[in-house]
Amino acid sequence: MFYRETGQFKTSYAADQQFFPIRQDRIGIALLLLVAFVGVPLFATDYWFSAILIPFLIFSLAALGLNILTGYAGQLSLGSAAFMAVGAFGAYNFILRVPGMPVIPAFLLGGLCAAAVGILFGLPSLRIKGFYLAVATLAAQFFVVWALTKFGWFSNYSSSGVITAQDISVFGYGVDSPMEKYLLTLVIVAVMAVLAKNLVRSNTGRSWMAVRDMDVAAEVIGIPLMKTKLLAFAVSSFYCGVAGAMAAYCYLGTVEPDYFTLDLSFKILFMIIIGGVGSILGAFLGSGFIVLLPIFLNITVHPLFSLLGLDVSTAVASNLELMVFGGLIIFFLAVEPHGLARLWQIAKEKLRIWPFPH
Amino acid sequence: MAREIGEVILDLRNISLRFGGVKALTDISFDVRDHEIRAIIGPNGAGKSSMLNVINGVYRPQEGEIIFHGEHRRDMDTHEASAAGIARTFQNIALFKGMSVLDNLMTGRNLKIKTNFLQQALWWGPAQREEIEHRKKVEEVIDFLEIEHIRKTPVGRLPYGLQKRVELGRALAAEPKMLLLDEPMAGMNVEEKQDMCRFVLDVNDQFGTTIVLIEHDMGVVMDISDRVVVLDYGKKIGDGTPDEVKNNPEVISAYLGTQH
Amino acid sequence: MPFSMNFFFEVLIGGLLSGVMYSLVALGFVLIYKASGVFNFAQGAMVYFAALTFAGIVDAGAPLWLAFILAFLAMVVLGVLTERIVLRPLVNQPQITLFMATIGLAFFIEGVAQISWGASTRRIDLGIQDEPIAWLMDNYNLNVSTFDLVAALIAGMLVGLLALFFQKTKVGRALRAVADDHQAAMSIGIPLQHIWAIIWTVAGFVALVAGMLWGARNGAQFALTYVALKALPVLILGGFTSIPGAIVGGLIIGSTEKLAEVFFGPYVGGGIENWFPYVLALLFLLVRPEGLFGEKHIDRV
Amino acid sequence: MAVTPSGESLDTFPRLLMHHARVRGARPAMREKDLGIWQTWSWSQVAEETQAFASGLAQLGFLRGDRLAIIGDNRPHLYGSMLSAQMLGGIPVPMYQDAVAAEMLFVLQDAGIHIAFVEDQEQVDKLLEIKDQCPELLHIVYDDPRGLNHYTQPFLHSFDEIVAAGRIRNQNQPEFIAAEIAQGRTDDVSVMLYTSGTTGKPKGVCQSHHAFIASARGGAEFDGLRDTDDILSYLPMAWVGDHLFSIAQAIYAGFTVNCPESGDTVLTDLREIGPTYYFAPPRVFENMLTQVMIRMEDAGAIKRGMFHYFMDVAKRCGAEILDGKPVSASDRLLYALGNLLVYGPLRNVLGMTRIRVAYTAGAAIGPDLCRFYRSIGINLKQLYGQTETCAYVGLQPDREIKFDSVGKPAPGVEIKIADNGEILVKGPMLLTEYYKRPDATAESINADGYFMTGDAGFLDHDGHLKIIDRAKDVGKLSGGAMFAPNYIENKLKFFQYIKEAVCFGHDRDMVCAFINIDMGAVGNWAERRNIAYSGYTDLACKPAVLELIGDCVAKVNAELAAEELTADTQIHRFLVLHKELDPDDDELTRTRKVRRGFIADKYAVLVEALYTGKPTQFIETEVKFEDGRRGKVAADLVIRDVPTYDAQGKRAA
Repeated sequence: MFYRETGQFKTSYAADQQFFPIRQDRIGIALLLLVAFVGVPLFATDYWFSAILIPFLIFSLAALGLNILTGYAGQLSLGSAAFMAVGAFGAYNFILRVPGMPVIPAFLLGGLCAAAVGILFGLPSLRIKGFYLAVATLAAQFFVVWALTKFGWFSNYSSSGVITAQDISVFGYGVDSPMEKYLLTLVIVAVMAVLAKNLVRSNTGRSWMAVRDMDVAAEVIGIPLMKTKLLAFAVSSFYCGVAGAMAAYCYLGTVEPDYFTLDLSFKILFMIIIGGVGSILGAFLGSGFIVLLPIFLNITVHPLFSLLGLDVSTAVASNLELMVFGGLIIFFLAVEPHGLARLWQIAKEKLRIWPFPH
Repeated sequence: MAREIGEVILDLRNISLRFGGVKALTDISFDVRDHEIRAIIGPNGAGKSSMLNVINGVYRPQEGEIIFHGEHRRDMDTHEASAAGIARTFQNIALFKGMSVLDNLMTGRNLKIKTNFLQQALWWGPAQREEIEHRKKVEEVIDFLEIEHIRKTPVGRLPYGLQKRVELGRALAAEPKMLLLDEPMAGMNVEEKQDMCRFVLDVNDQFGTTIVLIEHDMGVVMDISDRVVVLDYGKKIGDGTPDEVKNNPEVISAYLGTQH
Repeated sequence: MPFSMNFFFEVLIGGLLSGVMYSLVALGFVLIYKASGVFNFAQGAMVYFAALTFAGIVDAGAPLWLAFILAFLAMVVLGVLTERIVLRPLVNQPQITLFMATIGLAFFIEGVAQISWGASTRRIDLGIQDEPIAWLMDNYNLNVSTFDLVAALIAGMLVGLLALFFQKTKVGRALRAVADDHQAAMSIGIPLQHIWAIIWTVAGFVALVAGMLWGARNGAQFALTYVALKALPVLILGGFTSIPGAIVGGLIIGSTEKLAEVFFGPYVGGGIENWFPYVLALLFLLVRPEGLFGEKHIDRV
Repeated sequence: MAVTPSGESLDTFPRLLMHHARVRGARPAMREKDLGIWQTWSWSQVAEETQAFASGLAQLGFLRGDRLAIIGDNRPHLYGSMLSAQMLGGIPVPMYQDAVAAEMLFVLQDAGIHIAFVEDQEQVDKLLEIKDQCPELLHIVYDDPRGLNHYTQPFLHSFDEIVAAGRIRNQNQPEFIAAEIAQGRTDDVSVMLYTSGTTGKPKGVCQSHHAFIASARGGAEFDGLRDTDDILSYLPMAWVGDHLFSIAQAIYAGFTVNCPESGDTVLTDLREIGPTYYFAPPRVFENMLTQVMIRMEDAGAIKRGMFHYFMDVAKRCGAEILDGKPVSASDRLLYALGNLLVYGPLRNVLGMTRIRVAYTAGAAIGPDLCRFYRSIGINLKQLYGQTETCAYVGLQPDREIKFDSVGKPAPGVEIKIADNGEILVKGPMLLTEYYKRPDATAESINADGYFMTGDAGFLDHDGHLKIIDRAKDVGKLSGGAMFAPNYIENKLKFFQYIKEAVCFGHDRDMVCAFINIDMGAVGNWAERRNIAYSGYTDLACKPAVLELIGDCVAKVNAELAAEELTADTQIHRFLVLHKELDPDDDELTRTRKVRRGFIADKYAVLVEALYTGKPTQFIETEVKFEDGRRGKVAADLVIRDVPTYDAQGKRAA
């Protein structure tokens, strides 16, 4: 309805291949960025930053990483949390052990460590597919958490295995308040989302999708399977690693290896299933959904139950959450396997041809 | 200006291929000349697709020798084959279902992409220039195959005949020297077949592409191919011009199903 | 630690016996995988649900036999509902989608189990002594628990029972037909949905037995869901479609993880049985992706 | 006449082109959807390329006064070649691209074509087919080389080859083209357009630069056309309307001509370009409306309800708001809401968001159709003219729209109504002559210098011109009432279910009609009622369809009854034809006008049946298929009686 595309014609391939070929989308995204960078910092409270916005952004980044691997390259992974852990502990150790290590390069180096681990555990993908591969990533999940727990060096021999993120600063500005951390996270996530979009719209992304859709045909047209799959593992783990580092430094402050459990991996998997497999937007939608759902349940279930004269313990609430998560996953897989992103896409298609139905 | 058929560029000698205990191909020799249209025919299960799979390295024969552009080798490798300009289509359409027609065709050009993934992540600059350059080539293929109207449609939504055409397009996008077509006209109606025949002939004619094709429609085979090889139960039973093959008693009996 | 042959055997036997339990869980996977091509990640949650239900009913004062029957009925309901709500809408979806759906199912079942019975650990007492078998202790100085042996026997009987069920009953034969070819199964006049429901029920039964045994050993607790994860490497070793494979795989995983933990673990700080089976499975996959008893799959193009 | 700073007057198209290249050289002159994007030529590029092509043509031996045949779809190179020919003082002769070879033969011979510039292999093949019969045809130049690389004929040249040769020549003789352009005179013939001719052989209408520039200037000033305007050129280049809009006005005002990717993609391309200036014959607007209604039928109940509600609002006040007439505040508010929810999006999906001026001509447009487009905010107007008058006689001024008129006399045009009702016109836009047909020229222009349009009409008291019918087609029923078949046919064609209609009645006691149903609309209607059908003929014979059409005819009768002049010409009987009328079968002209006389002869047996009261009639007809094959279509047609009404709207019979 609000999409008025008449007269938006393209006279060059560059214009045809831009991020948002439709002018209304460009306006929309510009407004969104304006709100995120200016509007939110003006109005949001510390609670909003620390409990909702920062985790939302960080999980979006992790989901983006998993979506690159699972959604675009078609390789199922149950070990996203492990790669986040590598990123977190990697960044911690770089800052700890390299004097004067700036924080953003440390995040990136943490991501690179995760990428290296990702490649290692991605090696089996050359011979195995589908949920067989899930086993390889499970191995990564358990092995990494085990190694980080067992080898004190990683946590600088902290007795509890917990690391405390050092104070950080970017270009001399201290990043202390939740708002500053939010802005740092936002910048990194935005830039990495742009890079991811660039990757998936160029030859790298097409090769991933080719391998995902039909690997034999991909091989026959000259796409090197090994390189393509390992690159997907590397890039995906890099994204998860950076997300892990940011989780440690911008969100949690103190972390232990046991934070990065299989459940966290599942949570990220759920984000992409609900948000949309194979969609950059889906990573954000899924993350937003999963971050907000418990809050939503909290504010709806309690009044609902107390209305019925029932007292809801936190245990029941968290179990309800489990059930809702599980139910939603099944619901989305059955009804809309491409998740919220597809729903948005369908809505957009409808708006573009409004008032016609098809 | 007539099309000139050149030297032998691909020579398969005594190829045998087994899956476990099953013999798919037995001691088959045949050659392909530059610029020709070479048809492989035979009843179902004769080993035709296996033959193509041997040529581009999907299968590796247990015995035999492949001489490609004068180079002797035991077998082909898919990557070497594609790098050497061998492209193909599949009997059961092997398009990338989740991608648009344009993207499918663009994958056909992957071997010609020079930028690395870091440049592609940054996009603006070399990667974009390269992307545009390849887009132009792909658009020419789209124009050639007359599929402008479905350029941005996901291939999964296309009808069968168009999918076949898109798959040919993906192969053509690679600017192949040799094109292997596995039943390009199977399941098409008369009109679609005519179009496909025209495209195959045009490819051969305009770009000088050597074509090896498997086809069931005898009319088509006899019309467009220069030479025909006939397989039956994994063995070669005939080889020659369409007329020679048509009059070969062994071929006739294989097709009519009489006892040997 | 000085290497003692005796100790080695003790660990081995202990490992083999816990391997039997892995086998039992893996069996549930294989049944469902064979019949419907679904890799049921929720098998662990089913074991947990079964154990918790059984323990809960017993705690409420019911005799063991009644608790067993009621818990079994609960598993039947669970199986039928799963078929209706999860499998049917997802029919013809890629395997990987079904797999992810069962992850969702696992979460759902875990939530249901804990809301119904509470999240605390419940003890299960089947009346079997968990004491070393005196005869082995006396003659060979081997510490083998009676309970483990009985559990192994029960598991063995269950496998035998399943084999009979598959070979001798009409339903069993139909199930095997389904495993081979969905079309063929439908042509013999059995609705696919019924077969799936039956299979899920059988898998529920297996989960119940496994849950009772595991629960009696370690208590009916959330950790049971992780047992299911151990079944994954078991299946990779044994092959996804092979019942003997599940048994052998379970024994291998059970014994090697214990041996590795005891003899290799101390050098790296212990706790390696968490990941050892996966790494073992992974290495095995690289050598023989189809598993010990699986069928080799050739991609045709 | 505009004059450049150097004192040169811009009185020929090549001079105008060179002027644009100087003044707005970087602005887009033409675009074409090709290889996925809108390839763009700036004015300076067009000037350079057309000069190169002109030199290349000269190299081939193209001389002053020579005719250049141009055959193909709307392509920038083809448009450019018109200017190339004009630069050399030659005359472009655009021809209908969908004509078969035999039909082209006459024009090629009549115009004495030496060089033909054609689009592609298809056109080359046609010319090769008849080349032996055209000894004067010396060279064929083609634009698209696809499939032509094995053609070895020495007289075949590619566009690129000619342009390359021309560039070299222009380098060596930089003053050549400029000198040629300087030699051009404003009274030179700028183009020859063959009238499709409802009767007899086509005639080449010679129009001078002066005539077309005058028409273009009149139109451009009338509607305020600017160089920022965009037009989508998709109608045949041989048709005078396209020449006026895509060449004369575009080159005069300097706006951008956009060529669609192919005939199949016009609607998509329309949406992409979003022209500001648009032209389409009534049938295009009709089809578009039909499509809108069909597509809305499939919408959900709420959306459909909303659509119809706001369409009613638009019907009530939309056209008035566009015309700036007083409308109540509440209606204005509702209309604004409707604009947000329905009209705006509708204009968008139709590709009409940016349209400032849209014209229709070529046939009468139903008032309701016109009202529909105006009511949703599209400034759709009618114009009137012939090939002989540069399609420029009457124009509807903004805000003075009368749905049943074709507007006021255009600037510079003088209109007179002859005693027999025929419209006579005079002005700068009149043709120079019919090529090699002094007899026809003399016949068409009377002693006072008026061109006889052949249309019957009158000027109303506001000075608006109203067309009744072709002058020679206005007949009389045997009872003496005036019978204007076109008028009735247009009323019938306003129904979405009726595609064509042919009425008979001259010298007879009553009016009867042949109907062609609209396959799309009726097919859709049938599907929604679960009526299965195998094709046009089958569908046309369904009793339910006859019922449907019968209702439409009855409604037309009611309308006819309401007017004194037409009350006696209500349709008494009709039949639905078993095949679609087709230009390939000579039943329609290339511009899709019905050839009533031809049809009456061809289907004499059906006409006979209508008037003798027979309930059914068997008919078999030979048809030409697209691929050139021939076949037969046969059917037993049912003839139905229709109720007629008296002036009070009561059922009379």
